[in-house]
Amino acid sequence: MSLVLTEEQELLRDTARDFVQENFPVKAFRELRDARDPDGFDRKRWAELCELGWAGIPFDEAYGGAGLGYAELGVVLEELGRTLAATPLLATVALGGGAVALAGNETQKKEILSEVCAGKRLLALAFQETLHFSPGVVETTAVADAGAFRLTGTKRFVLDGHIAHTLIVSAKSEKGVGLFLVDAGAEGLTIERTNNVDSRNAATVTLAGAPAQALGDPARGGQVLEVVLDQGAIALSAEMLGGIQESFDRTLIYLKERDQFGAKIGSFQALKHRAADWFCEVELARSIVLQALRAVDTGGDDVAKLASAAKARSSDVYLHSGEEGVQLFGGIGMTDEEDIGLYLKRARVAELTLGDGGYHRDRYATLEGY
Amino acid sequence: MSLVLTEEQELLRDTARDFVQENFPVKAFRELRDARDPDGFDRKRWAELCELGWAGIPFDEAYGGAGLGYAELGVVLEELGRTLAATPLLATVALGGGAVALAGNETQKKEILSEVCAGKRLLALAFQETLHFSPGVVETTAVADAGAFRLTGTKRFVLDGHIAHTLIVSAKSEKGVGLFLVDAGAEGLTIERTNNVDSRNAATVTLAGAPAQALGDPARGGQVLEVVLDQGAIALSAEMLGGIQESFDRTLIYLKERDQFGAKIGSFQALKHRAADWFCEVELARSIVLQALRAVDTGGDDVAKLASAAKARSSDVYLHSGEEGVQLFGGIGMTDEEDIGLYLKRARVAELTLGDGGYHRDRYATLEGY
Amino acid sequence: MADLETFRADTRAWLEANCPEEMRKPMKAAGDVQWGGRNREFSSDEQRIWLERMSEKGWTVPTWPEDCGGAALSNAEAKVLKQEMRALNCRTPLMSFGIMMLGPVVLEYGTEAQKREFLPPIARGEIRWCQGYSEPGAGSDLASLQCRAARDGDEYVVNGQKFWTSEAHLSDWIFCLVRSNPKASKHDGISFLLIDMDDPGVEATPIELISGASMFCQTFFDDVRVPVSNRIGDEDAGWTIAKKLLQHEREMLSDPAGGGSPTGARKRGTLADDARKSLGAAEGPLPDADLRDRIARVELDQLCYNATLRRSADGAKAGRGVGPETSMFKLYLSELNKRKSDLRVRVRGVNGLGWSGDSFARDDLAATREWLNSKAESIAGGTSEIQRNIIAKRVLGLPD
Amino acid sequence: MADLETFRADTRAWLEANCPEEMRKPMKAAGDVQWGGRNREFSSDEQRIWLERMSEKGWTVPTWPEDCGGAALSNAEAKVLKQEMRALNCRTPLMSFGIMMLGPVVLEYGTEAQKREFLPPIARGEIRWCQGYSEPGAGSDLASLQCRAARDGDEYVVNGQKFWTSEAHLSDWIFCLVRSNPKASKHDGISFLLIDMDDPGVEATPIELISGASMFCQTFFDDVRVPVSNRIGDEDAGWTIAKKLLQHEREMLSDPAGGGSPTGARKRGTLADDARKSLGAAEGPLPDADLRDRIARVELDQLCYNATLRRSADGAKAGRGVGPETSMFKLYLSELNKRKSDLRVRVRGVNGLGWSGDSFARDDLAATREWLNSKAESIAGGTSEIQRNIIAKRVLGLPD
Repeated sequence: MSLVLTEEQELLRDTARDFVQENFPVKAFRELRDARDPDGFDRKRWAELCELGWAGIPFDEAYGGAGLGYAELGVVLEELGRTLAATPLLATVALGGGAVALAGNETQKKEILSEVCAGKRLLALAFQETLHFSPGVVETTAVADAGAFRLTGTKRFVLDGHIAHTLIVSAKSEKGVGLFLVDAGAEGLTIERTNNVDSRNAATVTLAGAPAQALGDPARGGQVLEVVLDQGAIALSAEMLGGIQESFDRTLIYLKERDQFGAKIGSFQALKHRAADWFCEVELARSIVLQALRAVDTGGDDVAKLASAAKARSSDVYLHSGEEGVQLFGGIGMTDEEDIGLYLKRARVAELTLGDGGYHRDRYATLEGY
Repeated sequence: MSLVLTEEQELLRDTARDFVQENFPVKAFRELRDARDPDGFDRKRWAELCELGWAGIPFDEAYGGAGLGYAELGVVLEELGRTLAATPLLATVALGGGAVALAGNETQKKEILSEVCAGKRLLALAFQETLHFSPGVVETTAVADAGAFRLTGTKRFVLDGHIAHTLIVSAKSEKGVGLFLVDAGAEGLTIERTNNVDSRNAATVTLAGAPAQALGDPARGGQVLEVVLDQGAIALSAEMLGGIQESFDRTLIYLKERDQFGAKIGSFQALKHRAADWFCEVELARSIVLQALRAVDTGGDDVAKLASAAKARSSDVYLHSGEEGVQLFGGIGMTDEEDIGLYLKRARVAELTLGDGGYHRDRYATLEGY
Repeated sequence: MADLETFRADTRAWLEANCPEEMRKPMKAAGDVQWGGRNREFSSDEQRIWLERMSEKGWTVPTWPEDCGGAALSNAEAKVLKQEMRALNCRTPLMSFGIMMLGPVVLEYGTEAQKREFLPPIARGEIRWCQGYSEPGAGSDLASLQCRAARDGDEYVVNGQKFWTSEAHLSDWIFCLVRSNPKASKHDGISFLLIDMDDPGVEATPIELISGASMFCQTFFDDVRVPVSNRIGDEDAGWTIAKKLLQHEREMLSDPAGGGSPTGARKRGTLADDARKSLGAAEGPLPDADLRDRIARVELDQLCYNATLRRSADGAKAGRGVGPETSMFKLYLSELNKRKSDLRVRVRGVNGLGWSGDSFARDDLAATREWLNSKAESIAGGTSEIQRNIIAKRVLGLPD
Repeated sequence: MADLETFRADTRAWLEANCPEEMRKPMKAAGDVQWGGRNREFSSDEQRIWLERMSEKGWTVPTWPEDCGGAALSNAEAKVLKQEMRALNCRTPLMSFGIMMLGPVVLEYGTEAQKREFLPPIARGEIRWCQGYSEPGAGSDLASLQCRAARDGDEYVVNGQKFWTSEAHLSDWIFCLVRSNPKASKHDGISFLLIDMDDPGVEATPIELISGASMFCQTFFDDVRVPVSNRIGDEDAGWTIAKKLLQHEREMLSDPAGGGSPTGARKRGTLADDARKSLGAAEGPLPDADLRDRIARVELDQLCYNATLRRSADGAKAGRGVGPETSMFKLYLSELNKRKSDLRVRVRGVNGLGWSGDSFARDDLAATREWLNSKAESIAGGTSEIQRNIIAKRVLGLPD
């Protein structure tokens, strides 16, 4: 698969860019934030986004999806990342939808994915229990109860947890680690939204004997989870790539506009060299993210390694981009009024979401056997 | 203890600088190297150095020493480091002499240290068995034999091993890890000099039942060794500081002299900023080395931490200095004729000697309990 | 020396007798720091009494002359006072830009009349000052400032705006760099003016920072009339004063014990403790090797930095100047503090991502905000880039 | 396409029939690479035969015109030839600066007479060329070169010296940038001359490098007389050619499959394997966390770099140019290769510190030497600093 966009993908990118710039500009994100919107996203605009079919990009046409792949999902996520758009796309499509597509039985897929594609159902993947990303730790229990299960435990940092209609929860039953469907209104379920520094949605989810259905085979959840988290990390990296590119582009413009000492600050060689090194990092991040997205679609056995490579890279480069951006904007960059700081905040949260650079370098080494 | 030199120490530094520049210029080091000198150091000049009393700086006046401390030894080592002087000072005084002073009984101290101070005996500490610095590993055995011991095992990277009159060897006896004196001419002892990239002296030492005397209490060698290696690391850091300062100073001069594009290359802002950051690193290295040297003299309980701090710093900064130096000298820096490359080579070997940055950061964390 | 020991004993006795018990306990809230000013409020009676007693004694500004509100102490005596206050854990009775920044300038460049007019109210905490240097278009290149002071008889008419005027909305007066001569070269047309913020035409609007804090303002001047007698130093000679102030500010910012670095000053659990807690790890090496190495690096850097500070202090004692190496301290410390603040967030895992709300502990939220605030360290008081320029030129002597 | 498949079949048949068995085995020693030249030696009969057969066929320079020693293959055909040679593991019969660097220049800028004079001997490996660009005073600022070519009728009289003339002591001819007009501005007075190194007044002295190798020379010219007919391109118009050559060199150096990067090309045990061996570690995570992280970083960087190369190639296929991004590849790869070479030493522990002698394994010694050689990667072919300048200006459009 080529690492440049096909004509169809370019068309999708152009459409996406227009739509996102129009409907999800940074200004819209600021409005949501400043209004302390209880949803944390814009339902009307999300509906419009779903009308474009984006929520169904990677899903089978049988479920109302577009039958496309991560290459296309990545195109859209990158554009959304450019404007810091707060949408449930990552949580509902890549994480939740991904889990259903991989683990669900036919009935579950039909029911849930159709509603996801139609923009009628939001999902959240509740898997993390520790403060540091460590997906192997599953203490939440699932006890069989009359053909169904009851779940008890606490999940942290559940992306879009408080707006999801359905939670997909990892838990340990007698058969091992499984994934379970929990209805947002279920008894014994408490969902507390957390206000994070990037003003996106996450929640702490507490389950006290909450009723649940197994998603597919309750013995296969551990394996599925690993694949879903890899795909999720790749999708998130695509979104981060948008933020990386945008913060770089904006800083570059500023370097060309800002006068100090009678010259554009972009004419100072020390800043030029930093910009040149930064440019290399942006380009390398783009390459590995594109390769990882395509690997999901071709289903090669290198997806795990590429997921770690892409997430490690985008984590480090995004944080660097936020930091360099604020520093080079100088005092202006420290003000809330200037957008560049928003990218720094998003970079921080995105870095820790689904594993930071340190985690993924460690994992890469493990996958490589050293 | 003040972190600046006292008047006496300044006087010592001035004397040392004059003596070293006169007797151990880089040119002299090159001559030794190019002549493939079998000793690897200049016996005549070493004798002159000993006449100045340098080999006895940290030892008690009772043994003919100067009764000074590591602060003074550091002053001298820094000057020697500036010109890459190849002398047995580190191996004989800091490592070997340090071990004797700490572990030896009165008779041993009197006999050995008097000869060290007089420049009549060279020592080497043979402790390392692994390729990576890991002083806890001692597989060499010491078997009691008629009031003495017989040693069997292999020691690597023994500094000045092939010129030492007496080897101080770590080995495991029934009583634990001890230090043992082995005569250079002992039966069962093979010493093979290795030609290292910095053209200094090191050797592989093989012991096949070589006769040995215990240095002090054969049960306390492990503890003594740790202290000696810390003192050695601090002394080596002082020598490295000289190399760091010299490579920085030489590069700074070059930046002010070299014309390209109609200007001194030192006027290019990107290089200025790198020089400024490098300067900070040099200053920080100097501070921690001075503090560590003084800590040995005051005998505080922070010597181990400061040893790791100083060695980690000087390892990283020296390598950086060699690399920046070669890069900023450009093509000229790649030629053997230009001295700057010699500092890069010494930086590499000094880095791995007695533990590199990674080792000492790990150890510092361990000492701090995390 | 005997005199100094007498002074020490007297000082201790006075402090023991006069410093209220309450004022010897660690501060608990931001309001426990007294900044003075027309609208000053005291968090307690003890705080008020303590300030009154200290200022009456001239010890809020101990080295200033007596007719300026000080006690005319020698530097040695002032040091003893500081030591004794520390020994008894006495709180600083008054903090202010007036004491730290403006006072030294007025003492050096002001007329006798100016000293007697402006300094005593500072010493008594009656007037709170803020600084007006930067402008939106004049950051690193401060000398390009445009805020205009046109001479009109015995007055200047000031028009323009200042950026980063710290706590301007809480201050009474502002000391400003203004352009008094637009025709002169950029360094030669600047004057140093003192302006009452109650004057018509002055308006301060807080700036919201990325951390959510708003301790800085944008301050606007619209035909503000300022008497010529409020100018410190000669007309058009303000740049000399500005340079002095900047150097002074750099020194403050590079001293972790000073007010400049909240990151360095605040005491909390160590990074390793926080990491161990959030990792749920038992004793022994932290299980996250990356985090462990980051902590060790930052701690070793801090150790080396502290050693360098100590070496510099020892050097000063031994009679060797400090000079432009200050830029080195400012540069290194601000970059180090940024890394430390980053790490303070990182060791908390997702608990370090909070912005507000009860789901996060206060410490966690403070760490996040502080991380964002720390980004200003390498910008305010001369960016790291400016410090590198200064080091290259003034310390290393590299050519232009 | 059908034609191309016929060509492929024919090519394979010819290669199978004509490439000696010995020439299909991996090279063992440096001498197995044939560089040609008047004094060329063959390490085996097979090597000689293979070169003769290939050059007779025009396949040492397959795309060159037939009267220049080539086979006038299309690019598509040349690619097929390459693929088929690789499929059969055929060795490259001839490597040379004549083929890689000079040939393209003569083909683009040379006269018909020059092409027929200089190119066929290159194609047959009879003349070995070296390059003469840099001078001791002209490194990064190549255009400041001083080597003088004074016109004297139909000849130039050349005086001066060149630095970094690769393998000049083994070469027959040198292609040089010389200053033909000292009065013109620095870029406008340079010409491109071909000089026979057997001419009186030419002397090449090997330069010893920090790695101990001496593949470069300092070459001196003392009143060397060069016919004007040996000038490629117009008088004083040599800088155009130089820029082309430099761009070409950067591309070569940024392609890990090319001849530019021995570090990237040579195949050995992986870093992790070497580390495991030298640490004496069993399976599982390497016990040295620092080393393990360094290896992962370098491997991930390489992965990302390779992806970028692939993306660029895919972009070229899709009809998007490469352009000055070449500087990005050159910059990133040389810095990466330096780190990789450093690590290759580091994983060996003290075995990585050897310079010579039997106490070290050959691989260990090679790693040390290569580490030192790798320092040239960010200097030769335009330093990393120059590449950053180019990226800032040409790619990012930052102002002067």
